[in-house]
Amino acid sequence: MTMNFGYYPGCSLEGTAKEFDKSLKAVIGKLGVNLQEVQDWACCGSSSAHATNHMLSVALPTHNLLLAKQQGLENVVAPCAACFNRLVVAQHEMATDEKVRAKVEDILERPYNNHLDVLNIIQFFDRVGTDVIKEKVTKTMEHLNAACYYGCLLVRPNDITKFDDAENPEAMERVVEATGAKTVSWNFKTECCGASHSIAHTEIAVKLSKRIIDDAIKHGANVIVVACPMCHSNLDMRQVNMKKQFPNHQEIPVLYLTELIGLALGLDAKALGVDLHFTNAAPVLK
Amino acid sequence: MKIGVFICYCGENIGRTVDCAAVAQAAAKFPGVIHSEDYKYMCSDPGQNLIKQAIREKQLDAIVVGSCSPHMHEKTFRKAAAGAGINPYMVEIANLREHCSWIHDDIPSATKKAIELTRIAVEKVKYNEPLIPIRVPVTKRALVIGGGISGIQAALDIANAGFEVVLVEKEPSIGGHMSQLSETFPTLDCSQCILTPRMVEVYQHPKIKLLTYSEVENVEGFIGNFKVTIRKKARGVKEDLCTGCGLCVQKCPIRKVAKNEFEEGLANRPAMYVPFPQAVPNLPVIDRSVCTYYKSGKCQMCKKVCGRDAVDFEQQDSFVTEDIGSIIVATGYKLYTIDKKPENSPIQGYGEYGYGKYTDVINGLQFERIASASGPTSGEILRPSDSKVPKKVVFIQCVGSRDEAKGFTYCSKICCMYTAKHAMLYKHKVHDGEAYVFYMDIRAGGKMYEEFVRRAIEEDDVKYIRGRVSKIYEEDGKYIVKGEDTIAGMQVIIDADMVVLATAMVAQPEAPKLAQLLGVPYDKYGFLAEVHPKLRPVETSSGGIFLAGACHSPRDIPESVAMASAAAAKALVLFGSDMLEREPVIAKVNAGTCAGCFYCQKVCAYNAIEQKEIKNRAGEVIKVVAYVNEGLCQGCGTCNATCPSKSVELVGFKDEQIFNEICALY
Amino acid sequence: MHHTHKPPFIEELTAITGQDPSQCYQCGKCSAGCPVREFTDEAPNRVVRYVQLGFYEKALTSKTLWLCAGCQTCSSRCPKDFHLAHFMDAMRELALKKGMVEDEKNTVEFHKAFLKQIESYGRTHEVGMVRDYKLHTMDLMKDVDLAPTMFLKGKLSILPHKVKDTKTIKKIFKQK
Amino acid sequence: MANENFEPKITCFVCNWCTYTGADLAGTSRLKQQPNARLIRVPCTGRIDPVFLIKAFETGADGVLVSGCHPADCHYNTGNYHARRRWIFFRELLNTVGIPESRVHFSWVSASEGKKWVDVVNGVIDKVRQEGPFEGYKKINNEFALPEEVEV
Amino acid sequence: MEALQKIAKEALASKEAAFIIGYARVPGSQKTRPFIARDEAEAGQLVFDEYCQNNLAVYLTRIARPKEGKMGIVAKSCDVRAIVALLQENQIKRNEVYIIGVNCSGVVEDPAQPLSKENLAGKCNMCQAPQPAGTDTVVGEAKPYERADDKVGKLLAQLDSLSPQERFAFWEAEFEKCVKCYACRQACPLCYCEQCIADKSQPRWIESSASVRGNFAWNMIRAFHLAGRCIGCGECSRACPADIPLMLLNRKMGMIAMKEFNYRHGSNMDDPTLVGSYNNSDRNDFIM
Repeated sequence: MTMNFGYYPGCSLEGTAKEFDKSLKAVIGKLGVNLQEVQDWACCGSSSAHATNHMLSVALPTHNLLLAKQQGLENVVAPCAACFNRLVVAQHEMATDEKVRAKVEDILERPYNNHLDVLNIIQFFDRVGTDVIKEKVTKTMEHLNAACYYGCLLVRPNDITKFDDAENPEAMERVVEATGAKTVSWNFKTECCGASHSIAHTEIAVKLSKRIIDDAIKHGANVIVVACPMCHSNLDMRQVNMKKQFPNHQEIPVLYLTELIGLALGLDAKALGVDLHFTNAAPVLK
Repeated sequence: MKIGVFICYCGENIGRTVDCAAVAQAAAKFPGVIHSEDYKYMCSDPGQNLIKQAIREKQLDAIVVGSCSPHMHEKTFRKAAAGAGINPYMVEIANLREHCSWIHDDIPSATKKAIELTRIAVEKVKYNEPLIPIRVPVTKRALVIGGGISGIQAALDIANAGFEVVLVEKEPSIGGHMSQLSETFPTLDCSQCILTPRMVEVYQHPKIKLLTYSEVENVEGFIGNFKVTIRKKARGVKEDLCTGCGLCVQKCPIRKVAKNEFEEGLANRPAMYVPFPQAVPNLPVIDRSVCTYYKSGKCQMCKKVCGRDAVDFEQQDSFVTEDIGSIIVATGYKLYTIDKKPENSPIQGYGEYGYGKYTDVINGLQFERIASASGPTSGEILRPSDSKVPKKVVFIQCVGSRDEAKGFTYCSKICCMYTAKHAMLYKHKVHDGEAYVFYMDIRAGGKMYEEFVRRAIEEDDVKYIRGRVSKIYEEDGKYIVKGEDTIAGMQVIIDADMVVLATAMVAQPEAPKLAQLLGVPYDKYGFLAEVHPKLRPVETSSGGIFLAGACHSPRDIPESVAMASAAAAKALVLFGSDMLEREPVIAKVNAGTCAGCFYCQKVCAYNAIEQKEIKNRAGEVIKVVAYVNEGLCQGCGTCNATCPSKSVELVGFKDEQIFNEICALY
Repeated sequence: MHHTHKPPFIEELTAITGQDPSQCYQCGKCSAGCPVREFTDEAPNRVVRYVQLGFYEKALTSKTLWLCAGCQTCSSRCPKDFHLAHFMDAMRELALKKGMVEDEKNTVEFHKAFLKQIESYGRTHEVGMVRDYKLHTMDLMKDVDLAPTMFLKGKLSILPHKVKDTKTIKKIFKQK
Repeated sequence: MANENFEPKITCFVCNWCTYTGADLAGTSRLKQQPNARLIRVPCTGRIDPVFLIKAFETGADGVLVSGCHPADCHYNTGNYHARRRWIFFRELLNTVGIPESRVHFSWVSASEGKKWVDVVNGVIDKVRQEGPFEGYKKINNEFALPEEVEV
Repeated sequence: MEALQKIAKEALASKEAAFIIGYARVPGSQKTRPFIARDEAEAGQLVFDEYCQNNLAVYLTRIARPKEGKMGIVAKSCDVRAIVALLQENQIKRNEVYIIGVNCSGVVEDPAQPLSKENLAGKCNMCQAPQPAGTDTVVGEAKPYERADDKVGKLLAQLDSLSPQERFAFWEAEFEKCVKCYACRQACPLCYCEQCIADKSQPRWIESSASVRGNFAWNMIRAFHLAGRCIGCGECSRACPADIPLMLLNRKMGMIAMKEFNYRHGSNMDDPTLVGSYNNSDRNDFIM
């Protein structure tokens, strides 16, 4: 039986996080899942919208939610953690704040009456079933000690995202362990990597990300698994800066959750986009 | 009927938002009202005299007082009315303060409302009838629930006044949390040294019946006449035979099978155990959940070594029923633990402090045991994980307390003081150690309390940092404590060897269940409620039931002891008379119209409705009707609302009264 | 109905994301856990404090507003359930509106560039965005070493993906 | 809302031990409320007869609020349970004859829930204000209207 | 018919019953009327067929109790439920009644017309067991009959779909017709109060005059007093000279009893009554 899900890729997955999109699409083929993309989706507004204009930060995601509903979708998978967060928060605001709702309805010239199941990538795999993944594993990832990194946007604000525990989430571990990989217990699962400061304040992103990477290594990780394009670019791409800044920097590959699953399902690293990383992922490709 | 209306300004309390003179003037025009006046303080002597004078001069039949809540001064005004020669139940109160002036700002609308409230009361009082209080005998025997310091104090006070006390404690020994403490603030005297003599006194007191390892199972009856059923849990040891020699405990082969509750889990104990060396009674108990005998039927070592044949594996829970006149609840508190969110509770866990996974992140009671000379480290400050002396200890206050997001809004009150004490004790024992206290506010109101905290800072060099800690995590054997000093405006990160959390005082988890048995209200945290926060702080809304200690709210030892003595005094007031008067608000049946469907009997929670045969002159039963046993009826009126023909009516809240109240509106 | 009168600034602020600063009791837990605390000029709790005391300008011109990464650690741990991250959102919006951004041009330009992309195309487009951003900040040399690799890896697309329904998007931006 | 100037009349039936005391606490705590509610105190929700509610509407109430102790907290042990069972029927009956749920409200407010009481009262007042005057009952009540306004 | 008369005669002869409450033919008509047979000769007049609509249980609380012997009663299964309800409510004792159950094949709605699918009493549509249970004896044969549309149910559904204002207007029009004759109360086997609340003057909860307002109060209170108790015989509606569809309210209450408590009054004399009992898990979601 094929499972059907709506799909909201978000801008990053068309650009800097191409491999996230690529690997997700490769993996679902193997798992018997069908993703139906929200037609003509627009950007969710990301941090820039909510950092500068509240109305914008609700209207843009709502526009997308309405598109999805219009298309007859019951749920929508948003692999990008930022998109997931914006969609869920906007949905929450539309449901709880009458004033905001009235204004947004006014702008969009449409009534808002829907609730969509917005799923992040971990919830998506949870829905598909860790058993299903386990069954289809052809290449165990048992050589990996994974540090599962959630970042901010999946778990916070917890009362709205309603996803796992804000301080010590464990849902990603369950998915990762389905690939045969081991997971490490570490401190900075939900610490911030600097996120949107990557460009405007690179020094902040580098410093915060470095701290996260070092803690993962200290706790025995040989790979970091992420579920967010921003986290990935900070932890992966910014290792280039770290190597320059800290001569002793110890490198560690950073995989998207989808890539890890893809590898376990026997897919080719290139087909998963692992070659697009800045930090060499070769050590994990045994 | 001639009715008088008296409108009180309550100083400015009512007068500020209600035009009292206008209310009195409006009331004067109500049908039936022949006298209406206003006065600054109706409850004062001159105020009461005004009422008495008007009753006498105008020969009033009933009065309405527009004042504070009836829960405040209804009794006062009833007494005044009686003083002037009318029946005290010919008084109604219009609540113009709590339900009007204090909750509104706008004078015209508040005045309009006040007039209506007064009219409601006037209309009701028209159907009031003279009532005579019900007199019931008093059983001069008290039940004290809980054998901590509060329960001990209350029991001793009552017993020393010459009345019998049944003291029920759910643990195998009395003593409560106070027996676990090392030293007490602000004097630093040894807790057990001052408590143990009291425990022994309880044990030896001829007027005190001590039931440990026992719980209240059921409560029936009412003030002066409770029937309380107590479950005595099976100890597995015959109390009358055991001499407390301790041989069974020594010989129990499974030595470290369970966490030692008294040591707050910092040590283990065998299956057969005495909770602590000074336990009262000094009797062992078998923990059936871990004892080999109950698992495999084997071992029986304790039974073999007992010279008195006191071990009884087959012992069952037993029940005793006691006649009781007054109940004092002294069930105390528990300390909140930072584990994952407790089940079925709005309270959240502390993930940012590791959800209790770090061995050396301990709570206040655990620190007490570590600091106690009788504790697992014999009073040496050693951290639990590796028994090393911690050189840097961080104390964090307000963990749980004042944390709405975790589910608590209240201040636990004692943590500021015991944290100062902990830091001080630590510094006294580890001279080269560093002690840091994260606090939000230092609340040291109490005799010598502020001085005590200053002593910790000035003499013992404890570093106080004003700010909450955001996260604790382990790194290289240290606990990284991330805080902010909000005074300096500086992030503070401390690599501590041990962290002590001053976690919130919370109600006993079983408190709501007990409160429901007793019919005592409790708040959302499970703390039992007093009837008035200022003037009746130890009484509950259930007559004859009083509160002592931390079951009511967080409080320290001197406050608990004072409250216990106050509760004892309240019980003794009750025992001062042979009979007591009860509100005559009870149901009455009109046998003439009763059709005998007995729905009233079905809804009565007190078995107060009986069946009565109505006979004709020939002595033949012509019908069976309902009949109210006045001694049992508590006056809820559920029967009245249930009766389709309104043949049973609640005196004091009769249909006519309520009908008139409703019709008085708008 | 009963109303407590709040200063106009507070009314304006609260209207945006519903966060009333009087809720904050200044425990400092937000600052204690803030990941960018070491880069900020004012501790986040102090920004709230300034607003509580009526020093609005001091609060609105603080760099902290723009260094906030929106990670919501503060909100999630706040004992008073005060959403500091939402408060920061609202403060930034007001700072922009009142033209009070001085030091943190970089971040503002980044956000502007980002939003301009959305307004024009409905989606973001990294090349265009980075170009706009760098022109405005004159920070032309930054990340020059990363960009070619990104092009090679196909991560920076030359042509923007444009949505069909740009009308709605434009409307959203116009009426926000 | 069309009825912003309309001030609804709310008759409340509350038990003495929990809600009345909770409302006292709201007063003691000076928690402000809209002045539209009138409380009639009875010992227990078990005492509240549905005829009270009908009479309240007959006397011109636009809405009714019934409130007592939380389940298991009844001062008289079970009065509120019997009351609740009655309400389950009665509210449906009222609804069937056209007295909608929006005019008939129920709550559990304990002696310690002063804040909740305020929220409940203000909520009910707002709801009924939104609903507007109870025209249906006003019409049948008017059969009995006195020829002129009686000054109080 | 003969079987019924034979049993009745035996019961009277043996003094098992002091009288038999049953049906007799209205002379010159197919209609029947309630009839009390006090001797064997009178027992010969007892009849039972599809024209016996009345619920005779109403007489059990109206008639003077005999000094000796039981009150005999002819009861269809629906009437038996009324008798059981009276037992549940302490109005009679089981050893005071001698119940002659009659198997029923449906009764007519309009006694001027023969029984047909169209002319079937509303209660027969809802009948779950045409054979009475728990009686002292049973006579006759229950033939299956064709059920018609559930008119009350349909009307109720329609009513539910209206706005509250429309519902209020509906009842306003209906209650305008009420003349407070209390035939509904008179016909109801469960209205046995010695003094009805409607007759109570201190206080007068229900206005005595037949005003729309007073009629609202009366009919609401009557329906409420029957909530969880009405056994659905429909005698109130049948008795109403103004044709007010009173069963709508009773049916609604019955539906709540079923939905919320899975309870049907008069099913079993040992059942605890709905009113007068409670459950901790009773519905609570409508309470703030």
